[in-house]
Amino acid sequence: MPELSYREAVRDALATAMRRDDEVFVMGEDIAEMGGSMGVTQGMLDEFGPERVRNTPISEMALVGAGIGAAMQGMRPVVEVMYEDFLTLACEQIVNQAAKHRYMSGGQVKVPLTVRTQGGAGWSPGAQHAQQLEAWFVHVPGLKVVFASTPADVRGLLYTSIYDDNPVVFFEHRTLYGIKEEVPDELEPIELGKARVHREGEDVTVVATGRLVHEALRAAEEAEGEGVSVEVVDPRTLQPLDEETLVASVKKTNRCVVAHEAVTRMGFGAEVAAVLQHQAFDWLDAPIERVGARFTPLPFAPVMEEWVVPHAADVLEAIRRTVGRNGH
Amino acid sequence: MPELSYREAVRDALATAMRRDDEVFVMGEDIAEMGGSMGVTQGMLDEFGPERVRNTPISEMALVGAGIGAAMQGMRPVVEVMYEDFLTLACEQIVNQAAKHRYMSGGQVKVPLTVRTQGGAGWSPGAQHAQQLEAWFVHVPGLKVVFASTPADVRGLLYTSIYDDNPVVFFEHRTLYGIKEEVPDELEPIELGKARVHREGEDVTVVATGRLVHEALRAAEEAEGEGVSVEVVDPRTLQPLDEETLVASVKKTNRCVVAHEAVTRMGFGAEVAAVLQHQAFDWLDAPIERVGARFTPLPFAPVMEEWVVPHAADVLEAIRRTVGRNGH
Amino acid sequence: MAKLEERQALPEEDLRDFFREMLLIRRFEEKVEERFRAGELPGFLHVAIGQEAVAVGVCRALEERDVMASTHRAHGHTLARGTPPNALMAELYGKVEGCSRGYGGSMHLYDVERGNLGANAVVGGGLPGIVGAALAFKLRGEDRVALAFFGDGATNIGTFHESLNLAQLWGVPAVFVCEDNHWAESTPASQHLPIRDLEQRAVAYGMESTKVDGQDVEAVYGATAQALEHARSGRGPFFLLCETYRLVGHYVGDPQVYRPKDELARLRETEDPIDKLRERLGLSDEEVEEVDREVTGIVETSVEFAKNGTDPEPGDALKNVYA
Amino acid sequence: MAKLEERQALPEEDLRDFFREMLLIRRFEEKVEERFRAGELPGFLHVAIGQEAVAVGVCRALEERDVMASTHRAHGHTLARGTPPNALMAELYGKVEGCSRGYGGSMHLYDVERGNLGANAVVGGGLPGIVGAALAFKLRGEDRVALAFFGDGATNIGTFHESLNLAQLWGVPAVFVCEDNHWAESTPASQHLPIRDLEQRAVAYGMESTKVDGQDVEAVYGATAQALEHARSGRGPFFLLCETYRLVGHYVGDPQVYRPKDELARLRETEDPIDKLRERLGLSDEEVEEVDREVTGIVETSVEFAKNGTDPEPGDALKNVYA
Ligand SMILES: Cc1ncc(C[n+]2csc(CCOP(=O)(O)OP(=O)(O)O)c2C)c(N)n1
Ligand SMILES: Cc1ncc(C[n+]2csc(CCOP(=O)(O)OP(=O)(O)O)c2C)c(N)n1
Ligand SMILES: [Mg+2]
Ligand SMILES: [Mg+2]
Repeated sequence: MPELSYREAVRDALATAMRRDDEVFVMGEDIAEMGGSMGVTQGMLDEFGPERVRNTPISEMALVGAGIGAAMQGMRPVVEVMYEDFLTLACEQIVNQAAKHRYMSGGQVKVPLTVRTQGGAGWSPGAQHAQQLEAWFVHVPGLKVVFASTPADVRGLLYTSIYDDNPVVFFEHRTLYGIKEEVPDELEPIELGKARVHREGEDVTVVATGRLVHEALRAAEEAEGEGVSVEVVDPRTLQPLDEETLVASVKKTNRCVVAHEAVTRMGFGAEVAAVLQHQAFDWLDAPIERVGARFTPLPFAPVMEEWVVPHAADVLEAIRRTVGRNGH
Repeated sequence: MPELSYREAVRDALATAMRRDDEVFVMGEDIAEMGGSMGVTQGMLDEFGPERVRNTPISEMALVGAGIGAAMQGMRPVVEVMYEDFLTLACEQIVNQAAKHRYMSGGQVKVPLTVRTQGGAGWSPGAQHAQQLEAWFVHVPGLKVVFASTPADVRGLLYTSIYDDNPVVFFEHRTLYGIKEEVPDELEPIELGKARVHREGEDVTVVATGRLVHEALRAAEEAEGEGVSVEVVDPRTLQPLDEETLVASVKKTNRCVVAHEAVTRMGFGAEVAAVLQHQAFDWLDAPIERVGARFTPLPFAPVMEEWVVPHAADVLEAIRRTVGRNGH
Repeated sequence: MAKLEERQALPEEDLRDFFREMLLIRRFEEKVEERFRAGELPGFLHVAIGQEAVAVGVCRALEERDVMASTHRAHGHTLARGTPPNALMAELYGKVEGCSRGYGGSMHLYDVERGNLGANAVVGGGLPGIVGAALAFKLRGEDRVALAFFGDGATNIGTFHESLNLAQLWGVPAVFVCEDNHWAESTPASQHLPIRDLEQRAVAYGMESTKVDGQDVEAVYGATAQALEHARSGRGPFFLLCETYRLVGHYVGDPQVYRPKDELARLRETEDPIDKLRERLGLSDEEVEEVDREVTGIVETSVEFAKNGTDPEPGDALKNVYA
Repeated sequence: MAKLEERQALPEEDLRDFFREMLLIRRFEEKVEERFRAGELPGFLHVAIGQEAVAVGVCRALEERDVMASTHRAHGHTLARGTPPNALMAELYGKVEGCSRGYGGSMHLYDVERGNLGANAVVGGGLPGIVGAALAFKLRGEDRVALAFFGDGATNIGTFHESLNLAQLWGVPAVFVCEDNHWAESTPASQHLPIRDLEQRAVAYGMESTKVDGQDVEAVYGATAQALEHARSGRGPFFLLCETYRLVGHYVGDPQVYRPKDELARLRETEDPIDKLRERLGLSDEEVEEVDREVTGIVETSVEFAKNGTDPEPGDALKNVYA
């Protein structure tokens, strides 16, 4: 099995789809000659040319909207929004148009659009270049939402998203582009709505997304040293959500921590906690602990930024809190 | 005590502030001669003139942004966004600018801006004119979020919001403009971050916002007929959230239902459930039940719309579900 | 406009057909007002009485394979594009037989088979999609044009700017039809536009444009045909400014407190596109009455059809959320 | 530009001061590049080497009571507006002594006392706020102007359109300064603009405009003074187009794979604004070296100052979220 970086894996998913299918094309700011601000599309201009690797003006709303229009004609556009902070400029099109055309038309159209974006702290970009806004889109019926945390996942999930007949908002994490993982020789699509159990355990379930999957795995190892067996589950698709896998895991471990980089308040972890306290109420031996960023915009100074966003140590602490509780 | 409609109460808060203070002005689409699409600002053009009751072009982003700029100069603008669906057009300014200027500048500026908006189903406007998006803004540090459900509340909370030194996103509900309530002779500001207990009860707490406060009160009465004593609490301010009052109530009743009109998935009720299962874990005798709209865009046909959004009957059913559970 | 005058006049037969269509739309809209006042129609309705010549002139110039997107004021566009009055009226009544199966309503009229990609309740909301449709046509080498309607008020929103700019930059076959009725709801152009001549908007993109009398269906048809030709022949998008008049309130039920009463009366006298066409064609009272009887009958039938239509099941609301 | 030539030339003393300021900015930016490469500077940095004449020409024309907003490429604007190099460098090092107290960083430089309302990492993000500041000035009858910097790339975003449109409609005292450096990151104007002459953007709003050689600080100063006068005298906003050149990568560290190598070399030869001013002033090598020594010293000191600055406490992150 070859090893791919997360960056290469994204590129491979795009290129594989584009080779297979003329209806797939990508557009976004600086994705052509420069290969994207994260280098994801490097080399693609050469292979696919400027019509299919479309460099664009700074017009997030119209780009997403143009993607919608092309998608409604049966194409499968992938629009890159350079930073997810800039999704705020395209929300009208994503939320009022892409998510609703099919519904408002009584099923006459499909919108097979993928909006790829990335974000995440850890490099001191300041408050406008690293927000994590995935929770917003989970609140919007008609959208699917994916947040991939590993090279194999990002490859298989992005490919599936491109071929999904619904609009997908696809989140990548800035700090993960360099990580590597073995992936199948041939791209294997990954079904949306299926969680990945990264690590089985008995004492507590950590539901984590994005960068926090890796922090959770680190925390799990440390916890093991303390005699605590941790199961780490990444939902990967936030909408539709694989409630079944999550609930089953918590029914087994009886304890749960939810972890993401977004601020805790009204973050995706709130939904997970609400679902699990409901569906696994009688199985829970302790309150569900939430781990997320502190409730501030992202500060610039590295010492503050580091403290604001969660790391393995925060997950570990939450694990200790939950296993420290007596069951009831 | 005079009786005011919700509509009159909003107007009274605006006018009172504008009479007191030249730094307060309102702007928005069709708020002048027409008095606003909900009639809220009727008569205000005559009293305050076109400079302070500013009719605007259709430019949601620039309006909110202009409000930010004026606020940073020490004025207290109130920007009306006609439907909250159109907040999607102004998100960049609300989320990246208003919420963060103070922080990013290390405390050099204040942004005393109020963004008033309204929404809500029940009149078949279709999918783009009745979404409930308050949850989004609760996820954004730097913003305050208010959702007022009665004339007295909307009057006192709006006034406080105008004089709050932070950006406030202020939600009104379309179907409430006509309801009446006795209000104090003199406008009494209501502190942000304080819940209102509408009705005390022993068996279950219903945390409700907006229109659902009224549905919850109706459900509570019916439940009383069934021998179930219901406490109804409206947080009113979603950020900052009066966790103390909510937690105290649930520690008393041991059961909880959260109800709002927004879709349940990733709605404000998720945050309430996550907080309460954490802080009142040992007191809860049943899972927290969530009541919200079904996971669809709003359909047009009245029979479908009626079925999608929650009513008193849905709250009552949730109450029955939770009291029907054995404690543990 | 110079070029237009060189073109041949339309055959009288076509103009008579336009007349019929415009009157049908008028009677349909009047019926909508009436049924709304009778409390039969749910939701939020905007009629376009006074703007029928734009709807008919533009839509009749489109080829069947072309696509269009409409606005909140969509009934006329939708009928002119060929959606049967029955299907439209059924939609306004929220019935399964409606052109959006009861999911859309007045502000969300779709008829994809007939190239109507949907009305839009968000001002400017449909424009980027039209750029995208046109881009798809261009990428595939299809001989099709995508056309968007929008109002004078919509030229103030960022979506308009980004869409026209992108369309011109990419040279896609799109036509942007501005229905300049001088009002955005209650707000007169003087309060929402910093310029008087909206053709200047196109200058910022280097986009070709024409201004046409939107009350003259023949002129609108001709100008649209030219705009479409421009787009179709690969010369990029086109901005078509139609000067028109809203002879009614912004929404059905609008008391129009903001509008000088005499303005409305005067415009109804001088700017009714149906009167103008009638005069142009020199139609006799009898001829008009005959057409009127026919289209009124069609409209009556559509109400019957709609009322006898099928209500969706409540649970149908869960369908069509995802493909 | 015609009018400008009628104006008196600036006193040589002022131009010498501009020269010093421009060289200070240049040395500061070079130091930023160096310290970034040395791994000392966190975050995301954009320097404006080549664009110093715009920063200095514009900011020096502002009155103390005026306000401005900047972009992601903000160091030059910030220094030219009077923020001490120490405070700026300390910010880039994330120190409490920084002009944003360590909360902002390179893309969020504020100095509100000096009328700098903040740099902005969102393209176009600062423009509406400038309209609002200008509106406040107008409502209060204050004799102040609000000015926004932005790039050629920013003219494609809806925020730009809505902001200029609103400013013109309301006639507020705002000046919009476009730094047209012909690139948006890696994207050349030909790939992001459908027009060649960006002054055409102003036509869509009926806004007065001027184009000026952004490498000629005297011209920039003069044009800005006129623009400010226009705004100040109640004649509404003004669009000032400065043609300039980015003589470096988009961000510090940018390998510029997208840019023809010879373009850069040629521009460095012909379009360096500091060289131009030096020539205009006929400065001797000794004179230049003296200024250089002085400003280089200031920059060195700023690095020392910054390195010796105070790191915030981690928990300080919770401050300043709310007032
Ligand atoms: C983004 C947005 N803002 C506000 C509204 C409310 N609204 C509906 S129609 C309208 C006026 C539109 O004016 P114009 O574009 O000229 O079209 P007209 O109504 O004159 O046909 C407004 C403000 C909306 N639907 N969408
Ligand atoms: C809304 C938004 N989209 C994309 C970006 C990423 N970005 C940062 S600078 C830039 C190019 C800006 O070009 P221009 O306005 O010409 O300014 P310049 O960099 O040339 O000074 C881009 C695309 C951004 N910061 N904001
Ligand atoms: Mg109009
Ligand atoms: Mg540029």
